[in-house]
Amino acid sequence: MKNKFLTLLTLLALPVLTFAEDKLDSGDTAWMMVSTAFVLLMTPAGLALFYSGMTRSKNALNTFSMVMGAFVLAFVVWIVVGYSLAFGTSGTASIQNFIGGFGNIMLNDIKWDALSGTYPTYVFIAFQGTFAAITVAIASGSVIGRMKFSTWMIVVALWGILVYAPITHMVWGGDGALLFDAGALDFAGGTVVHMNGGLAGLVLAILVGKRIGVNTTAMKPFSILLTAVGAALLWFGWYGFNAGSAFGANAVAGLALLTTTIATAAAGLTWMLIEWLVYKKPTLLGVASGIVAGLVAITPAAGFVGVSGAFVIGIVGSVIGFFGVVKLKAIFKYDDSLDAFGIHFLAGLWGALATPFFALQNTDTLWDGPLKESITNGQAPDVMGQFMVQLESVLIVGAWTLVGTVIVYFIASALTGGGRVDTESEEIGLDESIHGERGINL
Amino acid sequence: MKNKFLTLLTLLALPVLTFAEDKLDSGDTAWMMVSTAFVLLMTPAGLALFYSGMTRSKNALNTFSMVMGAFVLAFVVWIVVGYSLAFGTSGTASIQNFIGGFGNIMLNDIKWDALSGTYPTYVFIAFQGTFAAITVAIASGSVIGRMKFSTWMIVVALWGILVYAPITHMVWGGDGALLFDAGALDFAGGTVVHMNGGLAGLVLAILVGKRIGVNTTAMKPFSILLTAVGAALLWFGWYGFNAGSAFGANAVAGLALLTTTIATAAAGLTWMLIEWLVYKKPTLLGVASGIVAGLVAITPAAGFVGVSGAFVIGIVGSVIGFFGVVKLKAIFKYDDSLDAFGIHFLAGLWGALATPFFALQNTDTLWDGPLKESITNGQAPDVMGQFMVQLESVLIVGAWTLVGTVIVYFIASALTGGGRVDTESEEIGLDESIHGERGINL
Amino acid sequence: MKNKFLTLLTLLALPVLTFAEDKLDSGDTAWMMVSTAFVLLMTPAGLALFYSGMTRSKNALNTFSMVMGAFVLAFVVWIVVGYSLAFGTSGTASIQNFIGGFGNIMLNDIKWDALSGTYPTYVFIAFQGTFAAITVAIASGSVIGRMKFSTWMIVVALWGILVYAPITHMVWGGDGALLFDAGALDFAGGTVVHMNGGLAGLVLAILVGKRIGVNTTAMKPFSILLTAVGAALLWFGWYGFNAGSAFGANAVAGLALLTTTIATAAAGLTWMLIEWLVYKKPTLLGVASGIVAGLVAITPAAGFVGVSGAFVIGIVGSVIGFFGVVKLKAIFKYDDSLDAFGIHFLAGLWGALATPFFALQNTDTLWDGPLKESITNGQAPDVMGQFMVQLESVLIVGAWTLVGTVIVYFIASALTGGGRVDTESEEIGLDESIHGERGINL
Amino acid sequence: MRKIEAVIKPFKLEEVKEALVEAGIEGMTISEVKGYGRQQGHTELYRGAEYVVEFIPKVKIEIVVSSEEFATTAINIIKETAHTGKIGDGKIFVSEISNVVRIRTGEEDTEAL
Amino acid sequence: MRKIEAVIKPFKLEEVKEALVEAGIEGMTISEVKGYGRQQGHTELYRGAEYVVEFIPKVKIEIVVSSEEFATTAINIIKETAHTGKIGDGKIFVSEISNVVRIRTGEEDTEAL
Amino acid sequence: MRKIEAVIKPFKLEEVKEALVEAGIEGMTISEVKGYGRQQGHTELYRGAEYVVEFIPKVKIEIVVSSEEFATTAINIIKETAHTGKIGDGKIFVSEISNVVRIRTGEEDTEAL
Ligand SMILES: Nc1ncnc2c1ncn2[C@@H]1O[C@H](COP(=O)(O)OP(=O)(O)O)[C@@H](O)[C@H]1O
Ligand SMILES: Nc1ncnc2c1ncn2[C@@H]1O[C@H](COP(=O)(O)OP(=O)(O)O)[C@@H](O)[C@H]1O
Ligand SMILES: Nc1ncnc2c1ncn2[C@@H]1O[C@H](COP(=O)(O)OP(=O)(O)O)[C@@H](O)[C@H]1O
Repeated sequence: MKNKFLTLLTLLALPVLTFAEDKLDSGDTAWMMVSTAFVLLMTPAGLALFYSGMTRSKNALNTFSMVMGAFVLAFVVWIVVGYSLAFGTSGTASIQNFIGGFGNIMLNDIKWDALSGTYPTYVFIAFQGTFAAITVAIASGSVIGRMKFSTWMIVVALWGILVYAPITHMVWGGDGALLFDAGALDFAGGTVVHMNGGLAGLVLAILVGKRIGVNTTAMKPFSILLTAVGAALLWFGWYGFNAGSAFGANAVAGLALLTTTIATAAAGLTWMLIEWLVYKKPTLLGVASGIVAGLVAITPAAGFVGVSGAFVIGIVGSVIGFFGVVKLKAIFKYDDSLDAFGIHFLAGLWGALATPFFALQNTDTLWDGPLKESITNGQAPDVMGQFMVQLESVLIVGAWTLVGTVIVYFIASALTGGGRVDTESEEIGLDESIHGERGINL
Repeated sequence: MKNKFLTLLTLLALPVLTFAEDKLDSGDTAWMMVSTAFVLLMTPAGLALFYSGMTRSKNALNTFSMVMGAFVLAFVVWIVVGYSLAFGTSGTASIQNFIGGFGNIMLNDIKWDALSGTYPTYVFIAFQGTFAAITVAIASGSVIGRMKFSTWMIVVALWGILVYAPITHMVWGGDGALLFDAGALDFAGGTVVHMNGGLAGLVLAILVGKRIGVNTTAMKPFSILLTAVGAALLWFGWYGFNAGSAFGANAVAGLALLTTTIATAAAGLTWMLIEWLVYKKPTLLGVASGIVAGLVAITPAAGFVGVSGAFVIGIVGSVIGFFGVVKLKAIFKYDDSLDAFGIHFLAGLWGALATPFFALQNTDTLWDGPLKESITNGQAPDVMGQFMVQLESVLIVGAWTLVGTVIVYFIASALTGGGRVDTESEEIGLDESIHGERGINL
Repeated sequence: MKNKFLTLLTLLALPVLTFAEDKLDSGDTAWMMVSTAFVLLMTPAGLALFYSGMTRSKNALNTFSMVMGAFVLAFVVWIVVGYSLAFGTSGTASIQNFIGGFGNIMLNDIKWDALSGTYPTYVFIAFQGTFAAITVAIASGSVIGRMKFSTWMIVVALWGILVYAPITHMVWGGDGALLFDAGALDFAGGTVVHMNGGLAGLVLAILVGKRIGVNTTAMKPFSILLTAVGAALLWFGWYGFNAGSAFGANAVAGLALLTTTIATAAAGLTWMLIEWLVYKKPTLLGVASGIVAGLVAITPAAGFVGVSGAFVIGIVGSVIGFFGVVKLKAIFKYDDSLDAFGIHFLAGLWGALATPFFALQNTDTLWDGPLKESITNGQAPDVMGQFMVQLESVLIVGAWTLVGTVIVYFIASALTGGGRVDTESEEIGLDESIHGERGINL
Repeated sequence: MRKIEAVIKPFKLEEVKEALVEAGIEGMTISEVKGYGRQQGHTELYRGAEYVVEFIPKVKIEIVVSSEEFATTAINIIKETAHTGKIGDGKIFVSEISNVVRIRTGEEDTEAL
Repeated sequence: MRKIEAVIKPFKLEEVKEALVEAGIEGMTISEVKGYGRQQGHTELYRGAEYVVEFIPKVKIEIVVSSEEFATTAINIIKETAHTGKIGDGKIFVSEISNVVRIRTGEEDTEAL
Repeated sequence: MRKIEAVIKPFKLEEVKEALVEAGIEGMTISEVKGYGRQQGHTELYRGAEYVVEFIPKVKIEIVVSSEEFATTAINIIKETAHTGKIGDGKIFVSEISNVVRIRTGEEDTEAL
């Protein structure tokens, strides 16, 4: 992503301030620092509220802790080893296909004033670390209310190493990385973050089993108001996520900012209207869910597509998310408790596959790949070729996540004597049984 | 606003990086993207919390939904047609007076890498879209607890087209636009946003009628803590609103940032002191209300006035807001439920009229108009002339809002079989009757 | 700090855009405006939630009001006189040692387009004002639940003048200022803000006395979920605090951004693990507390230390905070209710003293002082010399805070007929007795 | 002495209380309860799942009175003021109380009321 | 008429209610209470201070029935469905009610149930 | 068997509970209620509108005991420990209970206590 974007920048005739490489630009630096802070906010505030508001009151703090705990641990793991695996460079080509090696463990060899293009590498590292942390935090939504906190923390640590880092490397790791070389388009993490986190959630949910009483008793959400605030904070932070993935304060960032807003607004509206039609009641949870589905769907496409593409991706993303949450879950009867899979995986998948069809056909915004190549060569735009690359990327990421998450869970579960709390703890609620705390004391 | 500012930029000897027009500046772009995200946050998080905290618990989610729903719908309307009406250019002069025409429907004709001065036009569009959305969302505060959600959503859509877009065009639409040509000073939306939204609220409140039991029963706020958090988020986002309206990271933005903070802090303090004097009890709601009143009052003046002007505008704005909320409402007995009129209209009006009296008298910060002209020509500053223009602008905006909102309401009400929920739904609470949800489940 | 940083900038061969002094850089300006907004958010949203969530429900709004009220008043005081005392320049050397004089009262003599290096002075003033406001707000955490609101407000006003402004001047006030001349390293306010605010809290807590029933009855927190959200917002805002203290979007800011994230994540994790070991229950409050302890500890060191330094400072800061909160308080039996002293003072102290040991030994990041001097002169790095300066600075700040806070409290207490509410008000709860409000109405 | 327990609709509480006070009844204790009865509950939605909330919020008023007379007054007042005529208006239950103590003074029986 | 007050574990409420309704008991009033008894409370943590929360959340069901027979039915049903066999299952208290009024219609006594 | 219902000031709950437990009373059920009586309520403010909150938070303790003796003990303890001497200390109501069942074991009457 980084490297790709740099190539891009030098190639294109963007109306940006041109600069010699390796010169810090204060505007780009400002934007990337802001973006890092924005993405940080998404996890311990945005996602934590979004999720805790939806769980039963007896599990609200546990849900919050899973998200916040995931963030602090995953970020530490990222600095210690994840960054090196994901964005380091491995000498051996076969290894470089999958991971970046161990040369930058503990950020070894990276000076404080090193630059990534026009801004400090340290900012790039922190920015990417917030992505690593939110990805695993997303998965927690599928398993709240019954997983041991100790198991979860071990999952977080291992998953960051075995699943997140390699996938990130494959997609964004620069020359020699598997899907990067194949020319996959994933602007800000549709595959890397959302499919990945969402699928991991589903796998964990199946492995840890359903909550007691999941289809027979009413599991009332603690407070949808908190969920809605969480969605609003996610939306806000997502500007760092998507427009920050332009790696500078430039026209591509501006494009991503606009498409993100359009897709999200349209998706929020869509979910509301579907509910109105189907259930006669538009819920606040519905609007909030639509907003998140739209944000997810536009993520892989944000810097590639135009206005109408953003509308379509947002609207369809919302329809698909609704389908995932309401129908798919009912059909297959897994307990994807807060719908990490239903929303993040499905909408992320949709966005990834839809990108080639709506991408602006110009060489300024496109990354290397079949589509750009065909256009550069003056041929008919090779949309289907690009679609096949997207499909490949989706399948490889999906397979890796699936296998990796299973392995991670079994290790974590073995280390903690089973991944699930006992029945009594579950019935009392995890806030009390695990943390000895209560969500609210009136 | 945009155009005006560009003229300004080229004219003045600001200590900014000078640039040839139509060259992207990464610092300005970073700041405008940040500002867009900040203003976005104001609606589905800031205003939504500010309002929901003040409603009764049985209507808290409905209030939140009105704000969040308004945002997503109004933004979609903005992209589809609003932007074109507001900032497009109409060939016919008589039309250009009021609207910008239909040339940019669905952002037709605007390329992804087009620039507005030193930053992408797409960012300008998104930035302005967040203004359009918050304006109508403000109005919701007057009518919570009894309006049909369907009526409200139709109001939102129509109002964005018939009221918001034309008013924005008249004030900020560039050469040929009515009040722009007249030389009105409205830095960030005292007339366009706050008077407009606040008056629309009052009109709707009168048309839809009072809540049952409004002066006889205690209507306890759900949680003032949420309201205070909302006020804090509004304050934060308002830096994008006001300092972002300098359209770049420059000295005018810095001025607006400082005056905004001063006026707001002074206003928060003022409201607290008034309550202490009058009721012997300074409330948290009072501080929060003062903060919002101060933010509103300084909005039209932020980039024009100096330190002492900011103090006066904030303090008096708070006094006026207090008067509007506590006295005026009691006298005229309308049910402006959460005081959109009492705070936004009155404080916005005050700020708009006060601006000429406190404006820094230099040609660098002033926009074209009687005041600037007189100074440029070396005459005595024509403060009264400028005041008359402000008055004209206030009256025209007020009249347009009044008439437009009445029309919009009657259409919306007709389409939804009356704009008000039935008595039982109102008594049960709209969370349950409209959305089938509850604010909190302990 | 400002001045120091400018010297630094001109001296070093940073890969930043070099600029002639007194030329506005849009990227730096953007970053400093963002940082101001971020730090603002920390007080009326971040700290207010962090604190209110931890108090008993009957005092939640009072706690919020103390923080929000402190912000608005302290900021007004800052503009009126604080800034002048802290960052003005006094002609007399003996005075310049301690305060900056009265030349800039009400920002007198500072033009709207004046620059502080590469960005507007007005932005610098607002940025520093948010520091002044949060410092006194931190102290409120020690005295919630029993102090009169009137006493508190007077404390806020006087303290900003007698304690905060002089200390800030001594440390960051430029040539001639006591500790600045001595060469103290305090990147973003370990001494100025955290030790200062934390110690003031303890002093006030001792003077106002313990809450009734403090060690005999269970004082259940209103909602740890709110506290956790507050911690997340603090973390977010802290990027403005720490990376903003680089006074530009440059490599030092990038360094501060990364070290801040590392120390905080590591500290959050550490506290969680300690609790797990000691109590078998990792609490959400623990993670949140660790996060804040880490943020505090890294504050004085953020732009000086490297990756491993950040880890150590964060981890040890968390251990020390835990010790302060759980052990020290139990031993000395003061009622530092929300642990302003236990966390802010102790972790700030640790960070300040640890800085020389972990500082990157290069002249680009270091400020003038024994350490930099020794390196510049090619000698062995004078870590111990620097440590002695840090110690001196800690002692002087501590002594000034101690004496100043006692004086301030006695004046405030005398003016309000005693600083403590009566027993009945305390038992009913301050929300009701002081503000006539309730935290939540279901 | 008699204890009167009335389960009523929450929005009627204010009115009932005022009528009782006017009639000279000076003390009562209220609590929030949930009722199940003929009145239909409503449905709540959660991500497409509709669940019926059969328990409806009610308020319970408890009044202890010294005489049959007062009991009748109280019952009549509640019957009138809490009445809307729609299902779910609630019920009044009457039972015996054998002793009352006022904690502040130690007074007993009817003295304590 | 009899009043049956049962203090049970909250997660049993749904089951108990359904069994009662099935047996023809059409009305009840429930409230959230906290119980103290043999069942040990749990400890909560606050910054290292551990405090024991001895009061455990329970639900109280109040049912007024017209006859001894109905009372026995109700008691038996509650005894069975609320039973887990673990400490803290709760208790049932039975007392006399001398009169009942339905507010909506003014009906009295067993008519009102 | 006797039921003792005491309405007391919330901050006295802990003390009362401990005294009762010490005296051998092993079970009780408490609930949050609001009281109306001689004790004046307070006023709340909402944007300048002042409204009187006449209902004051209280805690209700319910204890069922097997004997007259125990009842007297309990009443005396509550009278003493809940006492502040200020208006609003609350009241104790005593009534008859005809049967008790322990759900866990099925034991009845005094056995069940
Ligand atoms: N047998 C009963 N025992 C206890 N409470 C009852 C009983 N029957 C009804 N109630 C209470 O009275 C309320 C109203 O009863 P319901 O049957 O809905 O309507 P109505 O009062 O019009 O007969 C219920 O919600 C419940 O709280
Ligand atoms: N004497 C009593 N008076 C009132 N309520 C009681 C009494 N004893 C027990 N309870 C209630 O019954 C509940 C269960 O009692 P407990 O002793 O914990 O277990 P068990 O029901 O198995 O005997 C308590 O939590 C309390 O609410
Ligand atoms: N007649 C009554 N019936 C039921 N509850 C009562 C009655 N009188 C008082 N109470 C309860 O007792 C509480 C205390 O009564 P109050 O008159 O305020 O003071 P005191 O206990 O000193 O007489 C009230 O808040 C109310 O909950």
